Amino acid sequence: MINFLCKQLYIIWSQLVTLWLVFTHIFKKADTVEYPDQMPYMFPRWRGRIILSRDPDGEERCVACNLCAVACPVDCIALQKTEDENGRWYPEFFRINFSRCIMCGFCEEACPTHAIQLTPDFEMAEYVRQDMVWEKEDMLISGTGKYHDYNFYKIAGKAIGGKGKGEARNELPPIDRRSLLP
Amino acid sequence: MAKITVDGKVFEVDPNNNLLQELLSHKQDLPYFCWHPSMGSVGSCRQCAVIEYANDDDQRGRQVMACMTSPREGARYSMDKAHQFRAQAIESIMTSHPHDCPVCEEGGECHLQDMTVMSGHTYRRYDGKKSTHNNQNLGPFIGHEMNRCITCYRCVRYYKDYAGGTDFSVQASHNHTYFGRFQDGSLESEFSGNLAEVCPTGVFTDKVFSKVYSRKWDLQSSPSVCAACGVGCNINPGERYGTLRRVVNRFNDEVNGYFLCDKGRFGTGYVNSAQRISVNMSRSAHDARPSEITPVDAKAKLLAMKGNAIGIGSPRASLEANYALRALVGKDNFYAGVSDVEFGLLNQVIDIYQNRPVHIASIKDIEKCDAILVLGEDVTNTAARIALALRQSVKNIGKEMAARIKLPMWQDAAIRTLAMDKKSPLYILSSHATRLDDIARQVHIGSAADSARIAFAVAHVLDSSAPAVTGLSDAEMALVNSIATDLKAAKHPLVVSGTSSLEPALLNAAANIATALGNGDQRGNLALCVPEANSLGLMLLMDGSQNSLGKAMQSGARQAIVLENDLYRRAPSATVDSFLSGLQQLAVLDHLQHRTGEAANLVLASGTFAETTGTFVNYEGRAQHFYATFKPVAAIQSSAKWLCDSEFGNEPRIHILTGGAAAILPNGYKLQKLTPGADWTFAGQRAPRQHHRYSGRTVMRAHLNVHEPKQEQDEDGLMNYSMEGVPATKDATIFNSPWAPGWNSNQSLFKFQKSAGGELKQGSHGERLFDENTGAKAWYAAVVQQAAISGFAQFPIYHLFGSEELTAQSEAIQAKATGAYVALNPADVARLGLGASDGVQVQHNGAVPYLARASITPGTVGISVGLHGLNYQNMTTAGVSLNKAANWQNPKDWRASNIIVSDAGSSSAYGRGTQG
Amino acid sequence: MFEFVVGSPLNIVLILGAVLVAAALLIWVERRVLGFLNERLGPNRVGPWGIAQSLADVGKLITKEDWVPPFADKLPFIVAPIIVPVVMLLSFAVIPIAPGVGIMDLNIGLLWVLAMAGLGSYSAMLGGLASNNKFSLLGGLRAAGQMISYEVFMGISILGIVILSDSFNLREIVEAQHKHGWFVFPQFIGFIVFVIAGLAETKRWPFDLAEGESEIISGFNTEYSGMKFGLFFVGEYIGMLLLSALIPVLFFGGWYAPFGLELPNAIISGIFWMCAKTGCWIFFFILVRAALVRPRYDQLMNYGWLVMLPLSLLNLLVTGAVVLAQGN
Amino acid sequence: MSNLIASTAPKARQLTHEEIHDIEHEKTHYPYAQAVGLEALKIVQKYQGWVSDESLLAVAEYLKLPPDELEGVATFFNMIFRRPVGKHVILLCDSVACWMLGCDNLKAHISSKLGIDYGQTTADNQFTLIPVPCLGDCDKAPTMMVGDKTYRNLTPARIDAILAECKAHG
Repeated sequence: MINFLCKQLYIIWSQLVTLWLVFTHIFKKADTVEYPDQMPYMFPRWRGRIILSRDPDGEERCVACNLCAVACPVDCIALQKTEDENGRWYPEFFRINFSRCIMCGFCEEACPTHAIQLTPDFEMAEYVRQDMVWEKEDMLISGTGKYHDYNFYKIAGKAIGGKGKGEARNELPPIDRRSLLP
Repeated sequence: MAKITVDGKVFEVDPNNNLLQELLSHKQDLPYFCWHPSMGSVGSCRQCAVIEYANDDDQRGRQVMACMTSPREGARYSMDKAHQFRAQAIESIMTSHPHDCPVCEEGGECHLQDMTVMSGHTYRRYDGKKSTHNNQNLGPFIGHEMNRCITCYRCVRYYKDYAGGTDFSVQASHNHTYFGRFQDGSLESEFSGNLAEVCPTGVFTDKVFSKVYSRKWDLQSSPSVCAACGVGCNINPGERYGTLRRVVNRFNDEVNGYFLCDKGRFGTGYVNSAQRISVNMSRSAHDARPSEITPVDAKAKLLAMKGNAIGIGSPRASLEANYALRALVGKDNFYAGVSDVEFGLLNQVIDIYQNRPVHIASIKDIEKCDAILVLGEDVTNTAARIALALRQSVKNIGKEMAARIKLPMWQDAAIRTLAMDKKSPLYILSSHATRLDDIARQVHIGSAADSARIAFAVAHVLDSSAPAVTGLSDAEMALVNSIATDLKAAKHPLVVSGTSSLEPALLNAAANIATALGNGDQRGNLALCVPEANSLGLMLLMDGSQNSLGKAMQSGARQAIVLENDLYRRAPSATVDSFLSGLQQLAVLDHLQHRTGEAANLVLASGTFAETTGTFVNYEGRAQHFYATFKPVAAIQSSAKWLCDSEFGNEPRIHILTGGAAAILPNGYKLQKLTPGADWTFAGQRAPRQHHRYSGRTVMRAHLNVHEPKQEQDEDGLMNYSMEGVPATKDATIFNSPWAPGWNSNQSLFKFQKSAGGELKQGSHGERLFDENTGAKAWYAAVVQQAAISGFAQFPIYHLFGSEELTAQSEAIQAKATGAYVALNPADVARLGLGASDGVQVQHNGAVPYLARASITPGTVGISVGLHGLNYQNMTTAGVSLNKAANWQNPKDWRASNIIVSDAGSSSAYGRGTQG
Repeated sequence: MFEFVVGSPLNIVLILGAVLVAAALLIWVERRVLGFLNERLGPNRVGPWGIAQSLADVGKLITKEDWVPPFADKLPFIVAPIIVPVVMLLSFAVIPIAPGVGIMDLNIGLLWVLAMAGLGSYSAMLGGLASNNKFSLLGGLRAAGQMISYEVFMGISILGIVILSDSFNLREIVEAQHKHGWFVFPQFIGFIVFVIAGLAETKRWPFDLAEGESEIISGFNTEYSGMKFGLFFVGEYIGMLLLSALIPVLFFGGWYAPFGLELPNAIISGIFWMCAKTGCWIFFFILVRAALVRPRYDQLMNYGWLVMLPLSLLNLLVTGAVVLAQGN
Repeated sequence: MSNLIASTAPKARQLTHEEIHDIEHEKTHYPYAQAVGLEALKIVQKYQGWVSDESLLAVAEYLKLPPDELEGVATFFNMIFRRPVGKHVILLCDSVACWMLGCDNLKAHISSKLGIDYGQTTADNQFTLIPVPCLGDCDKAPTMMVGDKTYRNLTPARIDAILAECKAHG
């Protein structure tokens, strides 16, 4: 009985402490900021609006490998591969349905060429849902985004215009199978 | 059976097989590259290493390659202990592998990717320079990216040793090793497309697919059957964004096994063609302006013709579509949409299959045969997959020799070395040199009638009760005797013939030989090639009726429904013209616009094989079911659905029509076994057409409307147009794209087979409609009709690329095809006074270019069939007169370089034989 | 007529207006204070400091579609939201604000308040039942059970005051406190029970089980939207205002200033102190909302019948005994 | 089998009578044309110095072998030259024994004297320098071969003499 009463008293005490603690918070500075009067600093790795970047030579980085599309948990990326006359792959179209996108960043993780990147821009509300469907033209930026030096085709063995066989990083010149040398 | 222990687990294995194959049969994940179920072992890639222990006390063991090891009874092996070796082996293989998986067509279904992960080599330590290679242009079908090569030698073993190609080899040595041609140029083999599937990585890729590339997991696919010829290979078409992207092989033990021909693989471009009929059109009179009508109106107009119209069926439409037409117009008004000659020939094929004691040879049977006679059929061009099978059957002599010295059958290199260029006997009787001549023991060039007489004589020699032939020359009798001797000596003799030579006596003679080869319970093997995917299905639906196309044209009908058919390819142009102009109402259902369609008042857009579900009956009477791969635009429907009367219900499902056809066909009940039933589900769900990794569902159509539509429904049942359901691995008939955890490439197939390389767990797809006749031997009279010839005697020449109506409309095929031409002996060329760039005026037809071929008998002319510029149906049996064409200029589509023949340059090809 | 006499039209208009304005303002005050308590800013965009937020809300609610679900019982569905603001306003009639400031000087004022509060439960009950929705039904049932139960202890808890002041008239109760000192001291238990029961009666946090958005969406008002929902909302705030005004009247000396901090004018002083005391209680209720967690429904009922009822009865018993003893 | 109309690819040349004679002679030793292929290439190299595309096609045509297969043989064997070589082919051994005894210095010497690196031919078409893994004369290393003759225990001075001799005779 004493125990019970003690317990009850403790419960009441704890409620009062709670009230007091919460009350003290009224004198603390607000943690929130007055967006949009006061723009918050967004970290570079913030997962916001998706862009497609270009390599240091100014060419589209996307090689239409479809890995972002398959990594996407909400299946909101669709693209079609095509290639130029020199064998360079690029997307014929690249479409993201941002009304489905959950900004998880898996596409960026999956991208082998650093083409698709998430940016700190999070302000992408639209009045019409159809406007949330973005095509390549809407997403392609003129810069390299977060990764400045990477150039997939400079490393990959595939020959493209301006880079023949054996001219990629760490490659020997193409073998002449009729060579006199053993 | 032997018991072995692998890592403590006990397996029952076949000691006659190699250890790798047996472990795979037990669904163990043992990496490999160079081994292929169809090509045996050579032990070159060092990936399937295992440890073999000498006895129970042996703790160290020794490393062996599983593919080169015969399992010993009671032996102990370890896969785990060799894991590190395999990882190192693949690491060295990968040192020069280019960093280009994202831009590789193989990525995502790459055996090398799978094996690299499986072997545990996940991090590249080598940072030295990579060796590189220049690529070759291998023509319109196959792309080449030599940097990716891991020198497993599968390509050259397939292309040269398996498919008999000669223009491809392995060159140089060590890290210079190069797989390619002597010079850049189109691969000549008709089976080059399989390189893309055989290559475990991305050296050889499907160039046609690459233009519209999608990853394997993004392709919506369904089990299907090739519609390009009468062989009925099982294929697996893949669709994305509403267009057909590619075709890959679908394993069927009994039919195509692991390989397809290039026509089947690359010939489906017409499905996406800009010439597709994609709206339904109607007009009041022949010369009025057509206007687009809704599907509902179109169907109403079509069904309004019921009772007044005759129906002309199609050998390239499904059994169901033909049946629906027959049900609509009635049996008496249903006519076969094949030429009158072909009508007779096909009826004859059915008669032989039903009434002669022969064994109808499937491709699997053909590959087992050890003595073959090819009668007047250019199989490479009319039924290519059979030609590939024949190339295997001539290797059986090597297997026999190997068996004699107890060499295991999987010792590929050893058996080849043992046999050298010895081949099982193959005789070819043909009107011109064919692509199989290089493996033939003897080739006889002569008219189809000549060949028939020789063949009748062979039958008589084999069985004296068969009718005899008189008047053969000594040389011909010598040939007859050697054929008969070889066929008689063989364990599995085979006769291959077909309808393409248009000679009825040839079929009779083939039947007589096959009958004569029968001995007790064993029956002679006979394979009769038919021209189109459903030629036999259509003829079986005729149910004995003699309604040929000629009869249809004389029937005086005022209304006609033409199902998937261009009548100008079936009958002389003048006859068709007068028939069509006599019609008041002509309805044409087809995929592509053609001359018959242009004359129609009502044109209905009908779905191709890729958009419809149905059944084809192949050359051996095997009914095979195919499923629509994707749903076309609303205006396009399957012919069967267009023709469905309300008596099949308002929303008829295809199995109702299949059931209707089953009531007519012999052994029709077997059609019900083709599917697990229209309302089949597994765990309450249908099978999915899409891979479980299918991407882009919520955005594919978002540019049109962000609000996603309901998933497409397949009213025919069994399969969903979605990812929902249990992957179609539970039933062979709905087995599409093979995939197993860790096995993303087509090599995962062994997980679904009873034993690696063997039958699918669920059995083989397809039901043979003809029972084997067990009656007494009966003979066809040795009568060969020969009309009096004036001018040149003509014979048809077929082309794999171009002769078939639909595939000829595919871009990839057109790159390998040519326009129409005639082929003449050089002597005749001189006699006609033809210069190098002159044309030939063909009687009843236009002027065409010519080709001089040494193998053609002087006085005869080979006339291309189906190629643009000539109508073979216009020819008469009374011979053809040829003249030099005036003011001739070769047409643009004349590309002689695409014509690959085996007799170029040889001065005389008469009886040309290779050393046996 | 326009004098500060209880019941004069001036009084009626001013009090009615003040209550409505205060209730509307409360919506903003509560959100703002809650914001501060949560280290947020709260609504601050409309007008200076966001003071016009309630206007914006009202504008929004009024312009919303006046939607009645097709499956609802029309008449009770429409009547239900009207009940609660009306009865709460009627309760305000007897609240004494200052000498001469008030609408009614009823001799059974306390009973009137209890009666009106009892009627208020019909609002939630009818709304919940008429909505024809499982969640609303649950909410309605909870509201009815909770309000009727706590009404009992609420009534009993203030009987001690009636005994002490010998009157049901609220003005007389205030006057009695002026004479004897604040009733909160002799009636501490009654005060505690009254505050808790009052919270439950107005369905305020932490006793908002009738809405319980984490379980039953929004309880009895799930199906409500637009101004009908707004009426529930306003009713609730008037209820809160009423409770906050009633507590000073009953326990803290009403309009009389504490510690002799009387302002010169009796009326102004009365209004000021009444408002100040009411404001303190309003703040307290907001603090409770920010700090305390919602009990389970069974806990609520157990607490009511097993703790509050005995406690209030004990309080009554002791008060009665003491008064009897003193009187004798 | 071949394409009827050849593209820009090289055309077969006519084999000389000597070549045909020698090939016919070799044919009598082997049962299959395939096996004669390597010998025929060696014969052509003997007369032509190296195997050009035209020569290779000629052999292929003569033996009725696919050129692709012959190319496989020709490129596999290092001593079949598929590129033009000088009059004298210097095969300098660079395997272990020769390497230990300083073949690198000899190579530098030859290179500086003739101005050619491995695989190159002098401007006057006299010499081609090719490394070879082993000449089987390790006990007399370093060694090299010029034409058919093997030279042992080489020194820069000896090499000068050998080269001069070759030049004089060639």
